[in-house]
Amino acid sequence: MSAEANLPLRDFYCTMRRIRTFEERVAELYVRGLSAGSMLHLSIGEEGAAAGVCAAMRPQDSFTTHHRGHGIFLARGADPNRMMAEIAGKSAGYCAGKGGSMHIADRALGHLGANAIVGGGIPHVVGAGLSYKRLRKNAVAIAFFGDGAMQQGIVHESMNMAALWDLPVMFVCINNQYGMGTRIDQATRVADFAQRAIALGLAGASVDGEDVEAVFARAQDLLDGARAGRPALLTVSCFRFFGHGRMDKSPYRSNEEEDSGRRRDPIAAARAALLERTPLTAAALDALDAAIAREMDAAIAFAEQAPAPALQAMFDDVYAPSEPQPEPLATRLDRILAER
Amino acid sequence: MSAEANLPLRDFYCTMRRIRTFEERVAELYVRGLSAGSMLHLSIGEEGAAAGVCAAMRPQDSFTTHHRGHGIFLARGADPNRMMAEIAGKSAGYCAGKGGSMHIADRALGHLGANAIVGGGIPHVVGAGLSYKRLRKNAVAIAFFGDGAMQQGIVHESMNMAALWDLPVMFVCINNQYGMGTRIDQATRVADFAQRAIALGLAGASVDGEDVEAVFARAQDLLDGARAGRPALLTVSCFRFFGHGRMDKSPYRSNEEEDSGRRRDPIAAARAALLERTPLTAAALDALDAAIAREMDAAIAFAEQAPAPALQAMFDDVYAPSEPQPEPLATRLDRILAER
Amino acid sequence: MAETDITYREALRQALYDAMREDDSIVVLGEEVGRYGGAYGVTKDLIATFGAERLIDTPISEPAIIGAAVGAAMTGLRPVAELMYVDFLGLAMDQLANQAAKIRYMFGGQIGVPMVLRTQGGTGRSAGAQHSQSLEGWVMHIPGLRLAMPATVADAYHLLRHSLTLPDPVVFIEHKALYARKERTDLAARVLPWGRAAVRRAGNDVSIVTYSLMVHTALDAATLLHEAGIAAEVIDLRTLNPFDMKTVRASVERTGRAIVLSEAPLTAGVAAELAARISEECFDYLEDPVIRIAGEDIPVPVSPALEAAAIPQAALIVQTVRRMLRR
Amino acid sequence: MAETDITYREALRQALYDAMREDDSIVVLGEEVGRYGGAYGVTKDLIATFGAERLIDTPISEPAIIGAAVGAAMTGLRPVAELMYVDFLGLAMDQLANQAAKIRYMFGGQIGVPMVLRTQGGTGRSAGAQHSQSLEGWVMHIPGLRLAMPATVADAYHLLRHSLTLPDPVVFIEHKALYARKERTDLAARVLPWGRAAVRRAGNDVSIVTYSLMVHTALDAATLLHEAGIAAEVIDLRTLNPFDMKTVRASVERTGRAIVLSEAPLTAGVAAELAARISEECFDYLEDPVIRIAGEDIPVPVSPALEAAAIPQAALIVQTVRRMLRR
Ligand SMILES: Cc1ncc(C[n+]2csc(CCOP(=O)(O)OP(=O)(O)O)c2C)c(N)n1
Ligand SMILES: Cc1ncc(C[n+]2csc(CCOP(=O)(O)OP(=O)(O)O)c2C)c(N)n1
Ligand SMILES: [Mg+2]
Ligand SMILES: [Mg+2]
Repeated sequence: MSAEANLPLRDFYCTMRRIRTFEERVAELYVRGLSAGSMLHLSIGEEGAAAGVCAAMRPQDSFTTHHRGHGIFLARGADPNRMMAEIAGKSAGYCAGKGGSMHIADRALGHLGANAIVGGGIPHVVGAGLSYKRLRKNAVAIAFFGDGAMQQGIVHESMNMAALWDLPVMFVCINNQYGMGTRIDQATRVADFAQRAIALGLAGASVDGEDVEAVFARAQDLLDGARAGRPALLTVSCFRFFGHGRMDKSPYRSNEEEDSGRRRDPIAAARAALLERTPLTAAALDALDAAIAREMDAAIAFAEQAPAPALQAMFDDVYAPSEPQPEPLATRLDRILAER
Repeated sequence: MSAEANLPLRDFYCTMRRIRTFEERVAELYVRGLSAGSMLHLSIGEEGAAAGVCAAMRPQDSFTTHHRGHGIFLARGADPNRMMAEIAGKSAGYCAGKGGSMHIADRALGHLGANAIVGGGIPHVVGAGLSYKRLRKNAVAIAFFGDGAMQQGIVHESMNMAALWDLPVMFVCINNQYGMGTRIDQATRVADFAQRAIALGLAGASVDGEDVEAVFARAQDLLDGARAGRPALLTVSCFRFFGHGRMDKSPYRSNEEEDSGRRRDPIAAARAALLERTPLTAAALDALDAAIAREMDAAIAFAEQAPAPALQAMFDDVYAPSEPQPEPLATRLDRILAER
Repeated sequence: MAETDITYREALRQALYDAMREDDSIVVLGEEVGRYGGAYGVTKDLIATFGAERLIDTPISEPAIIGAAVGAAMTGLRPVAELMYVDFLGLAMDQLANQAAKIRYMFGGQIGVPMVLRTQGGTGRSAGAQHSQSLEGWVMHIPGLRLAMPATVADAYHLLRHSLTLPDPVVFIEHKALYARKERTDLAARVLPWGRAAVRRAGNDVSIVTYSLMVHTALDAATLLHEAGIAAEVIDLRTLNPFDMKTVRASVERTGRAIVLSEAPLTAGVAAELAARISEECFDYLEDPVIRIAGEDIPVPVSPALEAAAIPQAALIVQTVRRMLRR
Repeated sequence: MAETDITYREALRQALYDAMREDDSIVVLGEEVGRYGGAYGVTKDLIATFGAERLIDTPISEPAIIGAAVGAAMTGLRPVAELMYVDFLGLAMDQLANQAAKIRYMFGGQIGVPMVLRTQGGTGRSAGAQHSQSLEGWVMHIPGLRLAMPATVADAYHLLRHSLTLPDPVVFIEHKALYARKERTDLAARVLPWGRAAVRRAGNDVSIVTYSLMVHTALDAATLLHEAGIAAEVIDLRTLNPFDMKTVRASVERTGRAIVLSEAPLTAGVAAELAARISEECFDYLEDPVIRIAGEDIPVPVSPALEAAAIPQAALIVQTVRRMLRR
C-alpha cells in the first residue's frame, strides 16, 4: 500500500481494510482451533481509531496497547505474517509464540507491548515519556486502552504524573461503549472522560472514530502538544461490532443497538468519501480489497505452516541469556533421585 | 463538655482544644519513649477539619481515617484514656495495644479504622455505603484522608463507585498542603480537588479549615446530600503545624512559610470569635483549657500505668476466637523435637 | 436427595444460590457477575432471583472492589467479591493482605471481615502469562486469610457454603480447567468438615499430597501406578488455611514416601510449605526425601504445547514414583 | 582504599552515588527520594549532585511509580524505583509480577526490564502490621525477578552496585533495623559475586541458613552456642534469586543438621523453600529434620514487647540447636 501524500484518506482506507480483513481471518483461525489461547478480542469497528492515531505518530514514537490491540499494531506497520504466527503461538511470531494475541510487542516498531491486564500498560508510557524527555528523543509515548480501563486507578495516577512532569505522553481511550458486557453508563456516571484529564491538568479531547480523518487531525494536534510537553487524553468513540471475545454473543445488547452501532462503520464512511471526493472508482477499491484479502490469506497460510516452538524454548527468556537460567523440573528430579 | 445547642462554637472550641492538648501530650509521650511505635503523626493545625466535620455526623454514621487520625476520633467522642493507652501499646487501649497510633478503631463509635496505608481506608466507606443502602440504615460512611492520598488511584476508583451507585458516602480530604515533604504542587498540577470529584459525578466542595463553623456548615450540607444518595468530596484546607512525623523537622519549609501557616490557627480563630461574639471571657476560656489539660494529663497517667499486654496475647485475634488458631513457634518446635 | 450429574460450575452456582436464599446479608460483587453471569458463568442468572442489589456489577477497579467488600463486611453484609482471575491479585493485594487479613488483629478483635474472595486460577486455556497463574502461595503466606481450593464438585459446593459462614476472610480459588468437570454428586450428602483433607485414593507405597486440579492428575498417575503394582495414596488438602497436617502425617508415616504436587511454580510456593512440613514432622518415617513436583519456574507461555509442558504431568509423577521405589 | 567505619545506610547511598556517576542512564524515582532524601535517608543529598531530573520525587502512587519504572527501563533508562516500605508491594504487585517480571518472556526476549526496586522491610521499629512485614516470599515465588537482601555493610554496597548492572528486574530489600548498623569496611575490596552465599562463621555442628537481619541473630546465637561448645556455621544467602544451594549443601552435608532462619511468617515463606530444598537435596546427610525458625504466623503487633516476641530470638535458636544435638 504505497503512501500517496496527497491522498491520505486512501491510505487510511487501506489501513482500516487491512485491519478488518486481518481480524476476519483471525476469527477464522480461532474457529478452526488454530489460534493459541482461549482469548481473542477483535477490533472490528475500531479501525478508525487505530488508523487515525497511528498515522499521526512518528517513527521514533512508541506505544502500548490493551488486549484489543491487533488493529493498532497493524496500523503502525506490523507484518501480518508475524502477527498471525504469534496469534497461532508459533515461533515465527513476533514474540516467539510465547505471548499470543494479548501480548504482542515489537521493539523495532516501538511497540512496547499489548497487555492482558486492563490498565497494565498505561503507566509504561509515563516511564517511556520520562526516558524520552531525559534522553532528548523528541519522541512521544502513547497508551491505547479501552473505556473500561478508565475506571482503573492506575490511569488516574499515570495521567497525574504525566501532567505533573510535562511528559511527552498521550493517552488514547478507545471508547467502544463497553467493557465486556458492561455498558459505559454502568461503569461510571460521567462518560465524558476529557473532564477527568482536565481535572488532572492534561489536555482532553474527544473525537468520533467513524471519521478517520477527524481522528487523525485531532491526534496530530494533541501529539504536537505532547511532544512539547503537554500530555493529553484523546477519547475516540466507536462501536465494538462483535462480542467482547469470540465466545461472547453479546446477549446484553439489543439487535437494534447492534445494527445501529454497526452502521457507525469507519470503513464504509471512508469508502463513501473516497468515491465522492476522489477519482477512485468502486472497482479500484474492490481491487484494493481483494489484494488485501490475498495478503491476509497468505498470513494465515504462513502461520499455519510455521513450526510450533520447541518445548525446550519454554525456559528461554525468563532471564537474559547471559544470566543464570531456571532449572527444569526434570533436570532437578534427575539430580535429586540419581544422586541417592 | 456539655452541648449547648445555641452555642456550637464553644463546643467546637472545646473539641479543638482537646485535640490540640491531646496531641501535645502524645508528643511528650513520644519524646519520653513511651509511645509504641516509631511513627506518630500529629494533627495540630487540622483541628478545624476534625471538629467541624464530626459535629455534622450522626451517631449511626461511620468513618475511616488516615494515619493522622487522632483528632478526628477525639472529635467523634473517643475516650482519651483508651486512645492514649493504645498509642502506648497497652492492652487497655482501643485495640488492646496491637494497633497503636496508626490503627485505632472503635466499633461502638463507628470508627472503622485508621489506616497506615495511604488511601487504604478509602474504599472501605464504599462498602459501608453499600451496607447502609441495602440495610436501609440512613447512615453515611465518611473517609478522611490527606491531600497526598488524592494521587492514589484507589481514591478515584472509590469516588467513581460511590457516584455510580448513589451511595451515602462522603470523602473528606484534609488538605494540609503536604504529603511528608512533598508540597501539593509537587504532587499534582491541579490542586483544586473538587474538579476531580465533579468529573466523576460527585458533589465537590472546598472549605477553609481555619473556620470551623464554615467546615461544619459545608459538611452538614454535603452529609445531607450523601444521606440522600449524592456522594461528595469535601476538601478542607489547613496547615500541618509540625513535621510529618515527630522526627521530621520540615527542612523543606521556610520559616516564613511555617510562621504564616501557623497563623492559620482554627483554635485561635474560634477563641477570638468567642470573645467577640459571646459573653465568654478569656478567663472562662482559660479555665476550660485548664480543665482540658487536666483531662489529658490524666490520660497520660492512665496510659503509663496501664499494664503491657501479655505476650501470649499476640496470638489472639488473628482469627475469630471460635476458629483454629495459629500455632506458636515454640509449641511447634516442642512438638517436632520432642517427638523424635 | 439423589445423586445427579452436576458440574463444578453448577455446584458453585448452587452454593451461592442456596446460601443467598438462607442469608440475606450475602451480596456478590465484581466485574460481570450480574447481567453477564460471570466470566466463567458461575453467577449465571442469579441476578434474576436476587436482583441487582445483591448481584452488583462493578467497574473494572479491582483494588476498590476488594476494598468495598472489606468495608461491607465490617458493616453487616457478607460480601462475595469476585476477582475474575487470580492473576489480578497483584492489583488488590493491599486490600486483601494489609486490610482484610489484618483488620481483626490490628483492631484488637473488635471487628471481623467475614468476606469471601472468589476467584479462579491455573492453566489449561492457554490464556497466557497474565491469566494462567497459581498464586495461592501468596495468600497462604499471609496470616489472617483462610484459603480453600476445591478439586471436586461436592467440595466446590460445600467448601463455598462453608466459606460463607466463616467469621474471617476467605480466599476461594476455583480452577478454570475444572468448571466443566461433571461428577455424579448428591449435594445434600455430608462431606468432610472445612480444614480436613480427603484421602481420594488409598495406598501404602507413596503419599501424593495435592489440591485443586492436580488432585486429578495425581489420581491419573495413581491409576497408572496401580498397573505397575504400586499403590499410591492421593490426598486432597481441600483447604490450605488451615491445612490438615494430621491426615498427611498419618499417610506419610504409613507409606514412608511423599510427593507434593502443585501447579504453581516450584520455588517458594505452596509445595515448599508442604514439603518442609512433611520433612520436619515425618522425618523418622521417610525412606526418601519428600519430592516436589510443581510448575516450572517460568511464566506460563501461551503456546498450548508449551503451556501443558510447563505444569506437572501424570507421566512424570509415575516415573518419579517408580524411581523412588526402584520398581 | 582503606577500611573506614561506615553504616549500611551510607553504603547504600554510596552505591547509588558511584553507580549514578558511572552510568548516566540511572535515575531514582519514588516518594520523597529527592528533596527529602528518602524516608530512611538513603538518598540524602543525592539531588544536590544529580539534580531533580535524576532524583525524581513522585506523587503517592505506588502502582504508577513501579509501572513508570518498567516503562523507563524498556526505553533506555535504568530506573531505581523506591517503594518506601515493602508492605506497599500489595499496591504494586501487578506492575512488579505481571509486568516487570514477565515482559522479557511474554515478548519472546525482545525487551528487557533492567530496573531495581529498592525497598525496606522487617520489624524493629514497632511500626505496626502494615509497616513491618517481610514479604520476600512473594517475590521469590515469581519467576523473572531477581532478589537481593543484604545483611552487611559491604553487601549493601556491592549487591546494590551489582543490581545496577543486571539486565533483569531486581528487587532489593533492605532492612529497616540495619540502616544504622556500622561496620569497618573497605568498599573497594572485592566481595563474593552475586548469587553466592557467604559463610559468615564456620562450624561443624549445625548449619544456620539465613539472610538479612537474621544473619546477625544467627551470629549472636552462634556466639552463645560456642560457649556451650557447639560450633554453628552461619550462612548468609545474600541473594534469594538466584540462591546458592551449592554452598548450603556443602555445609549441611558436613554438619548433618540445618536450621533455616527467617523473619517472615513461617508458613509458605522463604524458610519453607530453603527447608524443602535442603531436605530434598541433602536427605541422606541429615541427622535431624531441617528446622525452620521463623516469624510467628500472625500480623506484626505494634506493642514493642509483642513485636520482638513475634520474630526469632537468638535464645530460641540456641535452645533449639541444643535440643537437636542433645547437649
Ligand atoms: C485487571 C483486569 N481486570 C479485568 C480483566 C478482564 N477483562 C478483560 S477485557 C475487559 C473489559 C475491558 O474493557 P475496555 O477497557 O473498555 O476494553 P475493550 O475490551 O472494550 O476493548 C475485562 C473486564 C482483565 N483482563 N484485567
Ligand atoms: C501506600 C503508602 N505509601 C506511602 C506511605 C508513606 N507515607 C505515610 S504518610 C505519607 C504522606 C501522606 O500525605 P497526606 O495524604 O497528605 O496525609 P498527611 O500526612 O499530610 O496527613 C506518606 C507518603 C504510606 N504509609 N502508604
Ligand atoms: Mg470498551
Ligand atoms: Mg497532607
